[in-house]
Amino acid sequence: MTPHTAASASPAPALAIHNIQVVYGGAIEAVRDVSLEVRPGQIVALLGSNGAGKSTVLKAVSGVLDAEDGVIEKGSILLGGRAVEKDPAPAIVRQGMVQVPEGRRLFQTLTVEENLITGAHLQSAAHLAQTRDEVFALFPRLAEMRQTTAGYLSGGEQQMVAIGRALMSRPKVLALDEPSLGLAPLVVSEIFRCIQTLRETTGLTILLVEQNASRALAIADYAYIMENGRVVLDGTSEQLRRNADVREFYLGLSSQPGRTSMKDVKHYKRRKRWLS
Amino acid sequence: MNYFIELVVSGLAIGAIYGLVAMSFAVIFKATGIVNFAQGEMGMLTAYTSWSIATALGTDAVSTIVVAVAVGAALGLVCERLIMRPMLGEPVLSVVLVTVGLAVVLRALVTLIWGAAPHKFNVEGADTIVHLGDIGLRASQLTVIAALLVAIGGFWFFLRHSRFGVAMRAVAADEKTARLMGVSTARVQAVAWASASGLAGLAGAFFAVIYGLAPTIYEIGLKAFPATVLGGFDSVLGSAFSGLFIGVLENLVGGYLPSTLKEIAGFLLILVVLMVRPFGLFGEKRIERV
Amino acid sequence: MSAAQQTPVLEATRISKRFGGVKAVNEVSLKVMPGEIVSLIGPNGAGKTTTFNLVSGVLPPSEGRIVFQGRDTAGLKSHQFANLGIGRTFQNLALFRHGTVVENLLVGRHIHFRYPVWEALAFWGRSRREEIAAREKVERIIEFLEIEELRDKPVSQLAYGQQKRVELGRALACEPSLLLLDEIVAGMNREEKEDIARFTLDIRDEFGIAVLMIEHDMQVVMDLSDRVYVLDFGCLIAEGTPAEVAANPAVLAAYLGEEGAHA
Amino acid sequence: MRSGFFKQSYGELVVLTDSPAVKGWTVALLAALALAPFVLGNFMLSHLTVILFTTVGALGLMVLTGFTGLISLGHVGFLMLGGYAYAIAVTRWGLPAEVALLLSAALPALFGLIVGIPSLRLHGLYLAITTLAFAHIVTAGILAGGELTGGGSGIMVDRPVVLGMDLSSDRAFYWFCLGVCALAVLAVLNLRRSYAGRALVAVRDNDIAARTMGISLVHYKLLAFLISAALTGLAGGLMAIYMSFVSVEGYPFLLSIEALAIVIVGGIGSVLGAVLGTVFIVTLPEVFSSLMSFLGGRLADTMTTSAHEIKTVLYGVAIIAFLRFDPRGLRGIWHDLRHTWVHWPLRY
Amino acid sequence: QQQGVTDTEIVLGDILPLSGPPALLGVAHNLGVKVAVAEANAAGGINGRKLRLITEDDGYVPSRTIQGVRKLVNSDKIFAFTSISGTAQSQAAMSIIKQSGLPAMAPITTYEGLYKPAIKNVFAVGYDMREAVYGLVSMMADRYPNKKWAVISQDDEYGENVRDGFERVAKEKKLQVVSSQIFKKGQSDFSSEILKVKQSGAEALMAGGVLGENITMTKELERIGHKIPVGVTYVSRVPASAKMMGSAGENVYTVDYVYLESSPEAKGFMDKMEKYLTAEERGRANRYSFTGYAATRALFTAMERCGKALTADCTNAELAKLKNLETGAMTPIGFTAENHLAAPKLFLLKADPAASTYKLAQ
Ligand SMILES: Nc1ncnc2c1ncn2[C@@H]1O[C@H](COP(=O)(O)OP(=O)(O)OP(=O)(O)O)[C@@H](O)[C@H]1O
Ligand SMILES: Nc1ncnc2c1ncn2[C@@H]1O[C@H](COP(=O)(O)OP(=O)(O)OP(=O)(O)O)[C@@H](O)[C@H]1O
Ligand SMILES: CC(C)C[C@H](N)C(=O)O
Ligand SMILES: [Mg+2]
Ligand SMILES: [Mg+2]
Repeated sequence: MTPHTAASASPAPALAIHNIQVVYGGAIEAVRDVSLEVRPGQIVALLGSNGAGKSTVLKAVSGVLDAEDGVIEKGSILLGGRAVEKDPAPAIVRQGMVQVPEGRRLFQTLTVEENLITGAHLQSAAHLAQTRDEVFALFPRLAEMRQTTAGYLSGGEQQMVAIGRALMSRPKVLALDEPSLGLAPLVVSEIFRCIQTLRETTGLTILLVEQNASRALAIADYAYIMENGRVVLDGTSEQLRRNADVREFYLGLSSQPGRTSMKDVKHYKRRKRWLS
Repeated sequence: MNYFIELVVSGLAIGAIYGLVAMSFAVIFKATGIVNFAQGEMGMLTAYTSWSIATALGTDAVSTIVVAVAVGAALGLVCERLIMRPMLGEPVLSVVLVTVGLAVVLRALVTLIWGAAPHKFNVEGADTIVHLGDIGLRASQLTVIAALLVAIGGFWFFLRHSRFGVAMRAVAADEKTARLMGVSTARVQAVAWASASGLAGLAGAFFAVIYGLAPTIYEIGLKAFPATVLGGFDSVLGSAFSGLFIGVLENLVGGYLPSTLKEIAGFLLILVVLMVRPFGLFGEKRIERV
Repeated sequence: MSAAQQTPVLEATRISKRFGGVKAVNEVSLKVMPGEIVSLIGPNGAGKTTTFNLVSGVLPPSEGRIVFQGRDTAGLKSHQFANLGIGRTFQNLALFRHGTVVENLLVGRHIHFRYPVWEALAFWGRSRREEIAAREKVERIIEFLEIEELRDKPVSQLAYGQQKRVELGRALACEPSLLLLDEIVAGMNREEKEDIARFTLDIRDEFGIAVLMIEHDMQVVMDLSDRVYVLDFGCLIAEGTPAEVAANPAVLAAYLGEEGAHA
Repeated sequence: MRSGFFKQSYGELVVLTDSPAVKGWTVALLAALALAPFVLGNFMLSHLTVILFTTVGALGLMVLTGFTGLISLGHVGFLMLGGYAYAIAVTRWGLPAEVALLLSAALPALFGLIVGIPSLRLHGLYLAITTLAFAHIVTAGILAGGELTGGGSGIMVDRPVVLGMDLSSDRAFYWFCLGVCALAVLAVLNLRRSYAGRALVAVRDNDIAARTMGISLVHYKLLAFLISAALTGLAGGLMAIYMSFVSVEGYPFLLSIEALAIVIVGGIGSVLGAVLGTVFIVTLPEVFSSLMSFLGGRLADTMTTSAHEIKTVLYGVAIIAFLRFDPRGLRGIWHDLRHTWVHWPLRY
Repeated sequence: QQQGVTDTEIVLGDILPLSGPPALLGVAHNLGVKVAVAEANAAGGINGRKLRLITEDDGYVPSRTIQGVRKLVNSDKIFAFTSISGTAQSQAAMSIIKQSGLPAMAPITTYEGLYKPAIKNVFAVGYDMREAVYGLVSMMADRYPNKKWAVISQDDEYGENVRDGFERVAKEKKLQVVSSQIFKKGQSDFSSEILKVKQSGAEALMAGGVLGENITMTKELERIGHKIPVGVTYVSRVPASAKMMGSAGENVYTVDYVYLESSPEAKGFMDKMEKYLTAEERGRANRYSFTGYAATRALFTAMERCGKALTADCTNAELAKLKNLETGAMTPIGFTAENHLAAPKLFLLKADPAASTYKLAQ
């Protein structure tokens, strides 16, 4: 399989993954031959069904596979042009890439502020105060709750803390694993607005794993679709939005006008073209 | 009344040693979420090593203390690097058992190197009896109480005001995510082991000076463990105070009640306290949400 | 409709829950009739999960009355709620992570075993028969949810969405008369959501199980629910058919937002 | 013809093993164990006997710590109660050995229920410390027990006749232990695959979810303590017969730790792990002993007293190295071996 | 054919605590046995057969003692035991030892069950702890008449013996006992115990610790300024002990039946240690080396008397006939058919803090 490349050949990718293969426990191959690229200042979405291997790709990029007995058997990951596939997690953060993990994973027993401080672990004390104020400006609600124990926050607040915590390390590349998971519609909108604001104000490069495909494609420049551990489709958001399979399986739009009701979905499965 | 005060004061002296070791348990637990069962053994090995150094270089009290802390910290670093580092991220029980293995090894090493015979740890002036009113205390006992107070102050500052203290707690809460945030869990673990072993080393050395060097010093670990539980596993300062408290309690029970109760008094107290406060006196409550 | 169907499966009257100073649930009343699919929506932290915890017995209510199929639950221990016929899934995955999928589902059948513990030591006669019967039921559920290929995998190795499906299976294994689903489609894509929607309808239609679900996905809520309750800051701010609720200005302001209603 | 892992009835899904090879090997192993006394010398036989009754106790801890996730640092307390219950029943009350052995399981089981009560409120190490306290209290109680327990002097017990078997012969005692051990293994395996066993594991993995499945935490945590204490107590009874003597000295704190070592080295939550762990931990010191004497009396001589310390160091290092090598325990290694064997020469 | 005996060799077994709390004693004992073995081998062995010693460690844990004894008897096939470990340990192994019929010396510990009634193949050398304490307290009571007494003892068999001996003297001499305390084995701090002793007005103390405990107790007495005579058992009579008590040891007494290292009677044995042990080993020797040596000498003497046809039965019989055997380590010892306890003469000793040792109390 040839590596998928983004259409524009402009600046060097901030993050590039070449043909990685990830194996869990020496036996389960969760990701094979996946390649993707994120160019500076882009938002790239990674979509796919449950168990497709999206989170695995992010874990591989962040260097935390070893905690789950996973290894990158093949391939390389370039961060700002440097190979990082063998680096431990802190080294990757130092090089400017940080992840907001699936399910947020706050330090439950720490306060909001302490969660943020942990994110700034590699920053100098002077930077810390400044970045913290920036984060509070982005999420004013967090400033009010700085002394609250994180474990007692609501889902949306937790997601804000998780994003804020990641931003505390002043990353160049931010990876978000399902940021809208379990959030109320208003909050989902707010989170996506924040992501967009972030990109516009700071030029942050973002790799976004999302299940809410329509939302993701709305803000992404480019997108990849994974199934069964492989990338099966990629293209600009525009291209994907026009793809018939994406329309049916990810956006819930059919050829008829208007969207189909969940109630009326037929009890059979159409074979997906890309699996043949 | 005088009898009562004497009991309390002597209790503080032994309680200070429990307190130091209890703190060291809590430091490691707070940073890594495991209990180091070799804590007493680290103290013992430090005591022996410091003794050898002190005998070779002369025995000035201040430098002995410095040597003990330094040796303890160094020992902690070595053990962390060689034994604990590779176990990062493994199941808690396996890691805990590794510390048990470490304890077995250290215990045997001490006898292998220094023999089973007891020795006197001579430090100039340590045995001097200082009179506070009617009560006589040895200089070494006064110093260990002071050392505990200094340690309490130091750790209070460290945990309250340093980012490293926060990182430590983050690692204990969720190691994987802490790493995702750029916290080097290995570094945190190393610092925790070094400082904990420094504390245990100090306790071991003081214990040896006061009660003599013998291959049974490691039992201070067993004695201090309940103090840590009483204070709350993740409460460094709480453990320190509980150590003092248990020392005094044992003495008062020994002094006023049938002597056989002395040893189980601490345990009975813990049982009662845990029934009321399942996370110790100062421990953090587990957050349970579904 | 027969008289039996007139009694609600679940009727909660003015239930409240306090955590320290805050009232996470404030005098909420809800009712689920047999064969209904009812949704509970509201902003994050509104107290939806806490309400579930109250009606499923995980937490005792501070005030209020919960009646299940005509039976008052006051004084019941939390594990006795399963016997009443309440099954639930959890928002933040609460599987038994060391077990395989099959084992997790078998735990779901716990209340249906009748043989005494000591007979388990011999695993013969009655105990063996019951275990086999349970196994059969569980295999049915596995087929129903189309997770055959995951059957013997440890659940800790499953992806998030797969785990959600196993949770659903475990709740079904209880053979409940009311199923509580807490954000079951979160983290799924459109296609998988459709699958779950289909399962939910089948569960109601084929097994006759009433469903009370918490959901943030408005499509699922609007398409499946017979009725919708809306919570905000622990208080019920609206209830009615999906269309009624979607048109309610308070709901739009607190929860859906101007775009949310059609997202 | 059938082939592969095809199932034809649901009954086949609940069997302990569906592999003819495993069945064959199990029968062969049992036969070999039963015939061992005719082949092995006295010393090896007594070593095997120790392994057998230790396994029974290890299974007890496995039920508590391995299945249910309740850590006990005081299991030696149950062992001690079992031993003393047996010794007192036989020597002081003149009860028949069969009854005494039942008592050696029943009395600790009763205490297990009492010790289990704190487990309803306490978690992890906080619970561990209460079990440790329990062991201390048992010791204190026995020392203060006067005539009944013999205080510090302990009680001598003779090898009994059980079910018509005279256990004073080492062989007979070995067979008896083999029988008890085999039954215990089978019982725990059966427990594990029943709803009760699954409930125990569920309590360990997620107690809130377990509750909503209708599992009573009170009931099952206490059940775990009950079964665990009974098995450990039974092991204590057998150990008392083996040693012909009980005294508090014989039950140091170290035994609790070794029991935990067995469970962890073997592999948490697995019956096979309990067996493998016991073999490993009990045999390891002997291996080093023979290694030392194999290296020649001369060497041992020059090191005089150090020999023992060196052995101890090796023992500790072996445990560390072992866990470092495979933290999943022996059971993990065993599975890998089988895996390799089955899939050899083609992996994946 | 007798087990453990070939044409050229006799195998002996020694089971001891070489690790664990009393390792100090076990190690020293073993050295004494080794001196006896080396000496005999240097002299051409016993009736032409060389001796080989197999040492087992039980770590002071009874269950391990049983394992070790089984190994020695069944696997190593030894001819005789030069030691059968501590009290609880030998109790645990007694049935196996009895059954084996192999000659077994018990010099580390002696207790009533060991020699009363006499067991055909078991021979104890030394003093029952009970008798030793009895001797010690009565000699002290003679020296310091009309004092109020206190006793602190360990919560095990050993402590029970201390209490028994003490109480017997107290009854016979009508001593006024004002405080009796029991502590848990392994305890290290004794401040409350000693304060209680002072509070009760005691003027003499029987300190029933093993080693470190006694040192701590005397140091605590010094700290609170309560200078009273203290009795300790001979277990404490090792060089390190006097040294560690330092100035606090001024009023410490003990009794022993083993010659003092510095006494002229011990010269012969000290020379042998010089000859057969390395300097490092000599550093580990103490009074238990004397008892180990003396008991082994007794065993060898009996074996020699059996001649070429060496059997266990013969050795047992010869041991029971030993009279006035001079070993050079203690006053002469002997056994009779009914009495399998060789009880040498006891001396009262007093600590000499200046010289860090003990000396005869005149
Ligand atoms: N720790 C692990 N051990 C073994 N297999 C694993 C592990 N984690 C994930 N897998 C497997 O790898 C595959 C990919 O998992 P991954 O979590 O990357 O999926 P995903 O695309 O993020 O799915 P979701 O949308 O549900 O989060 C799945 O089949 C899963 O079963
Ligand atoms: N165990 C608890 N202790 C203290 N406070 C709690 C606890 N559980 C929930 N809360 C608080 O109660 C409120 C309601 O929480 P709940 O989880 O019920 O919200 P929710 O509606 O389910 O939100 P989401 O949509 O994010 O799941 C929150 O403010 C939360 O912090
Ligand atoms: C170490 C000492 C206390 C020995 C003691 N005579 C015993 O009982 O074993
Ligand atoms: Mg994922
Ligand atoms: Mg919720």
